[in-house]
Amino acid sequence: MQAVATKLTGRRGDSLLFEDVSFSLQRGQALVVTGPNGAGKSTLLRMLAGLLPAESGTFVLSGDDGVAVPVAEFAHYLGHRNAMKRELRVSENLGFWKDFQRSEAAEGLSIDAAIEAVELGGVAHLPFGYLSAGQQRRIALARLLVVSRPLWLLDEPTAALDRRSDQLFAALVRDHLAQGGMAIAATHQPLGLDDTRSLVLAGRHRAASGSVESWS
Amino acid sequence: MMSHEDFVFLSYAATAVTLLGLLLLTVADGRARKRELAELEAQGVRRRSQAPGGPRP
Amino acid sequence: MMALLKRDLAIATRSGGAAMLGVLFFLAVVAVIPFGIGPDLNLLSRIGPAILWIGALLASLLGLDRLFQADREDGSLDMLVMQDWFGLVATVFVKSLAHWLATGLPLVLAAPLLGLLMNMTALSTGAVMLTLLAGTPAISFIGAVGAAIAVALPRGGLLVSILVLPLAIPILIFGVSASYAAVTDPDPFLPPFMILSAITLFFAALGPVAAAAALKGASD
Amino acid sequence: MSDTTASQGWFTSLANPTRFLALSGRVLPYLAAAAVITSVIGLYMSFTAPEDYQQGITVRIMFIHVPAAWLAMMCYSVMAVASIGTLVWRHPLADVAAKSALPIGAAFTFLSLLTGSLWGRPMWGTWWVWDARLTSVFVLLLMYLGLMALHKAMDDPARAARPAAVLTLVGFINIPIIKFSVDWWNTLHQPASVIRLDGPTIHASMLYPLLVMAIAYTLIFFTLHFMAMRNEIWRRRVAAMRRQAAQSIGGETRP
Repeated sequence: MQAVATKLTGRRGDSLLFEDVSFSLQRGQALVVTGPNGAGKSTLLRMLAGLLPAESGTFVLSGDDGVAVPVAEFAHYLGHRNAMKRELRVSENLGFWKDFQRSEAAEGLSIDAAIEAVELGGVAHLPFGYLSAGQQRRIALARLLVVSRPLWLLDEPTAALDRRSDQLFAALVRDHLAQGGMAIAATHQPLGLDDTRSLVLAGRHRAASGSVESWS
Repeated sequence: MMSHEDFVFLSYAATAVTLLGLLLLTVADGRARKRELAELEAQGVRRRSQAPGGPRP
Repeated sequence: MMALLKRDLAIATRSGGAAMLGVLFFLAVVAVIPFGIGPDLNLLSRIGPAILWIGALLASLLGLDRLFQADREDGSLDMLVMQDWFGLVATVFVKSLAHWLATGLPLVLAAPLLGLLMNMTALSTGAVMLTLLAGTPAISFIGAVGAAIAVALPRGGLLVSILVLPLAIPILIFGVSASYAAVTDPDPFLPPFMILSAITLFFAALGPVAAAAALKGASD
Repeated sequence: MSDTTASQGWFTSLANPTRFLALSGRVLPYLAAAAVITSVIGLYMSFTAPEDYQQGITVRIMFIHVPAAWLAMMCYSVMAVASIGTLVWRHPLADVAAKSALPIGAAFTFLSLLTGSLWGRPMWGTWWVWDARLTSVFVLLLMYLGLMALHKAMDDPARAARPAAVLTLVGFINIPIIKFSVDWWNTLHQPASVIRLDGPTIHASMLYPLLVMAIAYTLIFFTLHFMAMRNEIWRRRVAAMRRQAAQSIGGETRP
């Protein structure tokens, strides 16, 4: 399985946020997108997830046999918000997403196992709204575990997390990569992942052309 | 056509049903709350006022 | 998709839910009519079906703006939109259905009580209930389009009503005319009722598709 | 109504919920027993009372209709007093009392409307008229339901307490309107016959069963109200414990 982006261009209003962004990821690889505020990190990730149309360029996810597969069914997107309902219990929230995003390809973790994996054992019966911001973010990460999808698209995944939870998150991503997954994360903070590729969005807004330093 | 007795009977029956229904709902609600309390206590959660040495750091 | 229906119904009935609000609004709207036009029971029973229908229409519109907005605010909407086309249309259909079950169906069940207050005959009340049962789903389905268009707007609530009311007029026309046809003798009940049912089926097909298209376009 | 001043007494003396739980737990069995006994006596008396020469047997509906209407108003008065407690002394138990009285008040209001309707049909020939008394009681029902919706709309009960208290007090103007509607406006509903300045105009053979039923209803109200208050206290306790449980899980404070 690999993910290939070719000459992606992102635009907000009249200004081009980035131009000619190209990269390719293989199984077990992660890409960290960095850059100043407003450089278009979120735009890029939403574009990859298919939530925004690309101005130009393509992003193709293809299976091991080389046939393209729909990103919507093979990628998890974690945005700024947690996609959980305050009034429902944690177990109900995760159970809903497990049912809703279920795929025939691979089973994810059970709800309890996912909650354990983010080290919040015991919160399953609590309404989501009772949790602190950091706990809520960790449950949002647990959503990625209850349904198994190869590509993770993470927008500021560690927002609201303390240092210890940062490490927890890095371990989760490492496990995911070790199992042959891929991850693309936009973040200001170092993720503590070794051997990652990085993509720097310079954040020079220009009407005519943008500048992108490619990943090393 | 309903006789006057029917109206009287209906009034009393409706009153009985409503009040008994309210009573049953209240009792059921109380049982459910007590069960939740017992569950939480079984998990070792205590009220702040019961916690030894006040709130934990 | 059953999971989505279950979730939306659970949210509607839990604390903070909107399930009871629609019925209360219906009750309040219909109850103020006699204050406005006076307590003439003959007049009330004559205009009763129309009042009930207008009240039900307004109550159905209530809460429609939250249909997608709540999901947008907590980020769930991204995951709902991140599906293939069929999945998204089915999602909108299920969400509209859940909205109807939580707000539309209680209106149908509350109608007899209001029929009594309006001094309507049993036959007339029954006809209104039947037409509401057949017609109110159409409001939820077509309302989903307005809700999808207004999802990102700050004052979406009023806008949804403005967008949806004109589209809901045919529902009102045939709903009310079928209700009256049931009690006034020469008019047949079935033709307007069949048209009403046809409108519901048509909107059940059109609404989710149009709303899905609007949601795809609105995700920014 | 004397009960409302008495209720103010509990709120100050039973300052903390735990003490209220203990005390109400002891009182409840007696209260429930008294309610059952008075209800039985009241029911017996209302069925042995003579029939009215005008209204025939339907006058028996009065014995459950009138007390329901009284209780609907008294319950709202209890809530109004509790609301003052919430706003002035910020007493947590006052909010519990106001909130848990809501469904009971709504039930009594509903019953007074329903039995009135069942009485009106044979007497007036219609289930419902939009006269001042009936309409104002209907408005009372809407206010009960609206307040219930307000409480339901907030997931944190502490945040609903003050707005609900303000709304309850504003809505209290409806209570005198209900009481005097039959005197101020010319209505189909008969004027007051028991609580009047110049004494009751109703015959003793009907007055006594009515009063006994009123006492029975009052006892039923307080029994249900105490039970509902205990439930509400437990509900809030569960919520508090859950919040606390959420805090202690996940080791955010651990190194």
